[in-house]
Amino acid sequence: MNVSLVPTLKALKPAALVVGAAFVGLVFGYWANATLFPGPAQGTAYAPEQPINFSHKIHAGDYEINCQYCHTQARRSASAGVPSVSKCAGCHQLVVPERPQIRMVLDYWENGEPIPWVKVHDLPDFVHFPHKRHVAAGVECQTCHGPVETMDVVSRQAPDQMGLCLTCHKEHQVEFGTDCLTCHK
Amino acid sequence: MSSIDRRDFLKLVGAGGVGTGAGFVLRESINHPVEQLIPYPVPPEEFSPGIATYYNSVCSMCSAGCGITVRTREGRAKKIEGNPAHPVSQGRLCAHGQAGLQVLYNPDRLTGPMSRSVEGGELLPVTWEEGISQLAGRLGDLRANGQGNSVCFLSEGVRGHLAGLFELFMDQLGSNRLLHYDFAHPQTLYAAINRLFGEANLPYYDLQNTRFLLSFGADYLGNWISPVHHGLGFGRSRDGRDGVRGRFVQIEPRMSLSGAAADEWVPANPGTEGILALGLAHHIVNEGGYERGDRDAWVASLEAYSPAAVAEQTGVSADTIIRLAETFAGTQPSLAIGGGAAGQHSNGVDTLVAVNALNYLVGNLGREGGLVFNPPPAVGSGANGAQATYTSMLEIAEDARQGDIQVLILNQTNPAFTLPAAAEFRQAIAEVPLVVSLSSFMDETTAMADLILPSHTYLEAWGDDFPEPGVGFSAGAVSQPVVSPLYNTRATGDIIIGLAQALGLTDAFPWSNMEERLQEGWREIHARGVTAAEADDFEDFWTGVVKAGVWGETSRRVRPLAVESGVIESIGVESPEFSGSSAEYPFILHPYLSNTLDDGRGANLPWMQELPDPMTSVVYGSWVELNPTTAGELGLVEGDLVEVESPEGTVVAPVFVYPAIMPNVIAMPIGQGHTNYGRYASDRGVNPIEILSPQVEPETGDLAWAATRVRLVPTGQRVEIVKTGGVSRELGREIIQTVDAEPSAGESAGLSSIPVTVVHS
Amino acid sequence: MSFIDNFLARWQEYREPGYYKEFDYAWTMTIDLDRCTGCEACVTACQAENNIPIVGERGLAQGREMQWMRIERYWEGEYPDIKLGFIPMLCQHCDAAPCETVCPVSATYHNQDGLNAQVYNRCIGTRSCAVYCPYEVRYFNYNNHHWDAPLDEQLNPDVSVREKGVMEKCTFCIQRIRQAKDTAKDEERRVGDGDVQPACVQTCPAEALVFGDRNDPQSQVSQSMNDPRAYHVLEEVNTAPSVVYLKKVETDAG
Amino acid sequence: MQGEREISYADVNRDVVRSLVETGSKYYITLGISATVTLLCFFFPWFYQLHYGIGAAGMNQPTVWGTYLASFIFWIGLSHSGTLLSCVLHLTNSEWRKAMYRSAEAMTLFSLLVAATMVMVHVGRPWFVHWAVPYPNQMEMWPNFRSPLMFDVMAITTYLTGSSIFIYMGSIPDFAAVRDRTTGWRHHMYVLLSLGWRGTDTEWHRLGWAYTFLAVLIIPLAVSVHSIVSWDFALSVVPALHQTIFAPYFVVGAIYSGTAGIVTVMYFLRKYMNFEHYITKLHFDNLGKLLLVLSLIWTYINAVELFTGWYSETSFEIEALRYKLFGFYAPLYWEMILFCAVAPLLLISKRFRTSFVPMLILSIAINIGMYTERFLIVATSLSRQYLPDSWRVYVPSFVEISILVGSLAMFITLFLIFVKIFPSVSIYEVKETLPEPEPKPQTKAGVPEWQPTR
Repeated sequence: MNVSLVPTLKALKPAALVVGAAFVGLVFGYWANATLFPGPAQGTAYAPEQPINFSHKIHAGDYEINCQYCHTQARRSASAGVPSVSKCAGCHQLVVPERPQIRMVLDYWENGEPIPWVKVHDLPDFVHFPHKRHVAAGVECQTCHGPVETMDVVSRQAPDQMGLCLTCHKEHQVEFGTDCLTCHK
Repeated sequence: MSSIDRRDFLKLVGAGGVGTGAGFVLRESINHPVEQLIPYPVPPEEFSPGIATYYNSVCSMCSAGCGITVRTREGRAKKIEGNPAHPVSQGRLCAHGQAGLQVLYNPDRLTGPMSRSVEGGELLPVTWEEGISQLAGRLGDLRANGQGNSVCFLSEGVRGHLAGLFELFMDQLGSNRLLHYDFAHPQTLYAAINRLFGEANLPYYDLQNTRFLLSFGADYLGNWISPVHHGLGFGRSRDGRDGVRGRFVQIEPRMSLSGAAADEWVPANPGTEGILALGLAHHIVNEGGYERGDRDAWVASLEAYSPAAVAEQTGVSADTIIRLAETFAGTQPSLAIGGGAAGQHSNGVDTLVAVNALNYLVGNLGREGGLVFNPPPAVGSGANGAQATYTSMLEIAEDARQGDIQVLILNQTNPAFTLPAAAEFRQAIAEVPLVVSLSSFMDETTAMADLILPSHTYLEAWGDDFPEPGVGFSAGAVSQPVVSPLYNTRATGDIIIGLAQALGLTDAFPWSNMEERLQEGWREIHARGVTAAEADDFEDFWTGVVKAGVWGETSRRVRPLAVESGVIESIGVESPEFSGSSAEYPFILHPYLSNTLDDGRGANLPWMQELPDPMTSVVYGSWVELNPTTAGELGLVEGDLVEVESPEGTVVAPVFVYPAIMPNVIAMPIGQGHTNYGRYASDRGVNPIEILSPQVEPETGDLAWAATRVRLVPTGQRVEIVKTGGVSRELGREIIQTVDAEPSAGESAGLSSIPVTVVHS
Repeated sequence: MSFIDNFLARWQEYREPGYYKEFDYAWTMTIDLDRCTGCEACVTACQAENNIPIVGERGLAQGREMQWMRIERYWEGEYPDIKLGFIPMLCQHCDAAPCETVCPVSATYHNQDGLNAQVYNRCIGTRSCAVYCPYEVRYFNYNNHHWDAPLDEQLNPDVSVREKGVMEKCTFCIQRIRQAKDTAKDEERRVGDGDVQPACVQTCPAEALVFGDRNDPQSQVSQSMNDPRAYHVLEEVNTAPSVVYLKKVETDAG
Repeated sequence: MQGEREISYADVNRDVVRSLVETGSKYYITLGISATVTLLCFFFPWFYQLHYGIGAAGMNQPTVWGTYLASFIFWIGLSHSGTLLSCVLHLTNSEWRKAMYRSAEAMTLFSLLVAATMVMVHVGRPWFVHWAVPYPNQMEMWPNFRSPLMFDVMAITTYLTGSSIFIYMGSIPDFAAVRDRTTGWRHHMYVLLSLGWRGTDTEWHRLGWAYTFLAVLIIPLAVSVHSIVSWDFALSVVPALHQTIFAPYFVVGAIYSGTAGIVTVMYFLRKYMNFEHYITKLHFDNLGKLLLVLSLIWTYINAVELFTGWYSETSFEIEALRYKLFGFYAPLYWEMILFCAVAPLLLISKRFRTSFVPMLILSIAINIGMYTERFLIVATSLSRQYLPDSWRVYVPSFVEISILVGSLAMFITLFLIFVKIFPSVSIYEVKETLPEPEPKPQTKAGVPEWQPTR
């Protein structure tokens, strides 16, 4: 009597190959999408194109402008806030106003329009992250935002994931740092 | 591995391709949309993102005039809270006041001026300039030909400088047809107070310090005059004081919110509250050991009101009458208040005179826990100045039919809804050549307008308010805009000023906007000097008042314990007259202001529609309340549709079997039944006002809206009443536990288990 | 091995139910039924503060109300000597809460402030907590709710808008507590009595509601908890609620 | 001695293999219909519900659990037919088990699968349901191990694993047998399934040993599973649910409905798969006796439940009781009593037990009754809890009913597929009950007749 697996496996080979190919394709497709178009979904290295090629490297890096000079809200409020157009114009009406990119900023300023920046770090709506508390606790901006002062184009360095918050909270023994209601609203 | 032939290869490629696509889509599906960070072109000083800012203002959801504090974030109003500094609300607020946000953010607001190009045509958007000039042109012509008096201005009850502005404007036009119309305005109470004490304004009823309150039909916790302040008073009187617990008695044919809160609810035949009051007076004067100079006069005029006689008229037993009388006289300070349906019968004023006379008899005038007389408001003549009564509204309607009214300007008032069909007001409005509405919403009346100049909501506009009745001393508050206007609307005051300027009345109206007008007005107040907010410089004073949201004068007013001469002789209450014969129409209709929708102005607020009626838990709709025995006799159960038929008309509503209403009375809430008031209110429920018979209270000419007889005709149909409650009986489950009397504070704690943490190990 | 150690450590935690030896703050509310007038100001205040959806007539007809705080009414007696009692019913934040034991994903748990926490984004919607709750104060999102623009402008940014399939309930206005703690931390002090009030307590016209920290014996709430009239609704269920009711006083008016 | 007519080993092989390979158009039609119904009545409504939210069902504020949970318990209950019964009978060496246990175990498998899908239908956010499974994750969150629902997840997965291994192991020799009599893709399939079974003594020895071992293991497991399901309710404080009797109550109810389920399935197998000679009066007779006993126990526990409510003397329990007996759902209650307590008394007569159609009708009636019981447990108690002002009646929506029907169709579909893959009557165990035939030299296939070597 024939109990050998070999003929069976032979017979099943084509089908197996097809399934295998499909699976490989699946993985490849996912990976391709993730690498070619890194979106605001979880994951790092998301660097969207901004309306103006603002370089943190020049401002924060080369000229060593303090983060909170522009992101003034960070130490007062939950949201760090983006500098108002007037703030940009404040300097750049004098500083290199002739450069094309700066020109664009000034155009926004003169038309009284806001600059539609694209969010890089986008926490879900059910998360309560007060910048204020973290700044007060002396947490470096770079801890979550990465070495922004070296970036020409800002990219997300840390995955906006719960694990990140927890690790840090535990590390520093934050008071009730692992209580859900500390961060979830 | 054997060689792969072409077909297999294609298969593999196909499979791989499909897989790739699938993987790609999978990743795409978990990607969420890109969000943006929009900075301010110029950062606003007054607030910063992520931090709440609070503005003080005044609530104008009802006529109480509570002070409010509005929480805003990123320039949007998020929450309305009571202003702790304001003497009326003292940091508290009612459901209606909370819902003010939905007036501001209502999806059905009018977003800009509209005009009917041709008679009966469509309302088409116009610019403000066009709108103003259209109206101003018309007014100008009339004024030029001395026909200024053919302009009629109908407003909701407004106070403070806005009211003054209206008066000034109409004077300039040479018209005396300026009326404030509110369905629920306590017209008869004003008349009674005036007759009894010669006071133009209402006194302050000091619930907070009273020890015994007799309320004749006044739903003081529901919608009577100043619910929030009364609520405060109720609470503090209950257990604000050591060892003293205020007690409350409610006398009314249908248990209201106040009736439920009271210690005792005494059902008395509708319209006989005054007679009952005189019954009490009779006992107090004769057996109560009353010896003031005018005793004989009282005895004489109260002769006919022996408890026995009264009992048989009112349906309240003589013992009860005597018991109440003795407690009322014996517990000092005590307080008797009357209003609501009790004041809206053919004998309304007499009734309220009788009720308030009780306070005189036991000496409750001008003392803590009694009746405190208010100084005149700092600005304006108080609320009753230009208040319209039902009769005066009829006159307007008549004039309109005669063609004596060329222009009718409506401000936030909705007579087409709050006047009975019998008044035929809609038809009258149709006769007016130019109807202008300043309303923020498309309500029944505004829908008939030819020109709509939508005004701001109270959260977008400047204004001020001087609570009437006051709280024993003269107080006021400035209401400031808390958000920038949402739509292309304008503040009512600005519209008037704009009109005046378009008419060339610049010397009478030197101000460019309402804010200036206010500042000028408040300069005078500052000049009077006697203020709580001390400030030498006006600017400081002004900013102080705006910041604090309130201003008050420290001076109180003293008034001798006396009544007008001749009142005592004239005292007496006829038995009420009802329209329709009791044979034909067996039931008395007791309409009452809905606790959630007020007189219908709240019907377009989803929160108010969804707020269960406290007594019945019904939401979204109308109902007819029947006593269980009555329902049993008629074979009706909850949800049966019945025609409520009065001599004037019919409405159809489902039955709700209500345990606390007299068998010969049926009650219906006012507020629903809008035909044209936005998506939340339109075509929902019925409006009992429509079937009210045009019975008036003779002295004031106010509508006796509680004096209609009706009959019930079952339709045989059923509907499911939408309500949140289930079975409203405890079934011995001791959910609401009670104690017989206030236990002395010395006793051991009542909690057998103070909630402490359960520790497991 | 760290995972194993981690697991064992957690296992130890789980062997001990989620109750605390003592609370940091023990937030408590007392409700004086002798003062409550049933005016329902608290209900709307709560709805405004906590982004509680507008369910609509159809939803309510199906019995899907969402108001976290509701007024229950109980008639007593028959006409003419009949009484109506009101009782505000909200999450009792029980210290021995049945709902906390049953949630399979710990979406509801007890936190160090004695709050019965509900983490919306963790909830998978088994609805068992609502079954286990004897007070019927847990409300389920049977569908996504919609605010007609611009009503959504009013939504409170400090409170998340719940999606379909999520259970929600009264949080004692956690966002306000959080805010108060934040301020207190800036001033390097503990949250004082009266620093934080839930929307319902803040608005109650009759001042029937009192809120505070019962760990602080001086606080107003501790005082009124010791009132002889204090009691728990459904005491027999023995859930050790953090909401204390004060009995209604019944005297004949004389 | 099986059946009326002498049947030989050859007949067994032939009949069983026929049941697998020969497929009439009737079968395909039935399969087609049941599959379509599954799609239309189960999946479409479910997708609609996923889109709209649980609001598609009729649940409301106090009654947040509905037919979905009732169906869940029902299917779990039905699952107790096969494996548990099969194990008990295996250990007690009862001959009559052998013809029916395979399909009975299949029922277990499939009803468990359907039950699992009901969980997915029940929860509000099924896309997060994996959070109820303990696995290390970056959120550092574990499920709540105190939760009876958590116990459920564990118990059911274990039971599912256990019973699938059990049924598979029992079928290996049969797969081998079929393997040797089939060709083409079937042959290949059975080659894989039979794991190279040769039928040597060692193999038989190990199989027997492992089989018995598993049987012993599964019995307590099966009992615990439904006790745990009952704790979902009993651990709550809801009046009429918070009862110590619930665990035995559920277990008995489960076996009861399960056995009835077997009767139903047996009937159809016998009728449409031509197993008249294998599934005989004897089986129906024995199952009938079992049903009778179970129905009596079940009735007794019901009575006990009523008395606990009555003696409790609290408004809560009394009201719950009153509502159950005379309230809105009373008709359903009495229907349940009729079907599950009264009707089974007919089983006292042997004539009834041994007549097929009546048995079929009764078994179906019993399962209808048992479903009602599960529904009532949820509906009556939840709509009458502690605070009367929050009471509200619950009526299932169309979606719920359709999904219920759909789940039944899904079960049927799965079973139909099963009978074409698994030998639905155990070849070798049936043979054990037959007399040894003279060894034949050769069969047409040129392969020596396979024989059980004992």
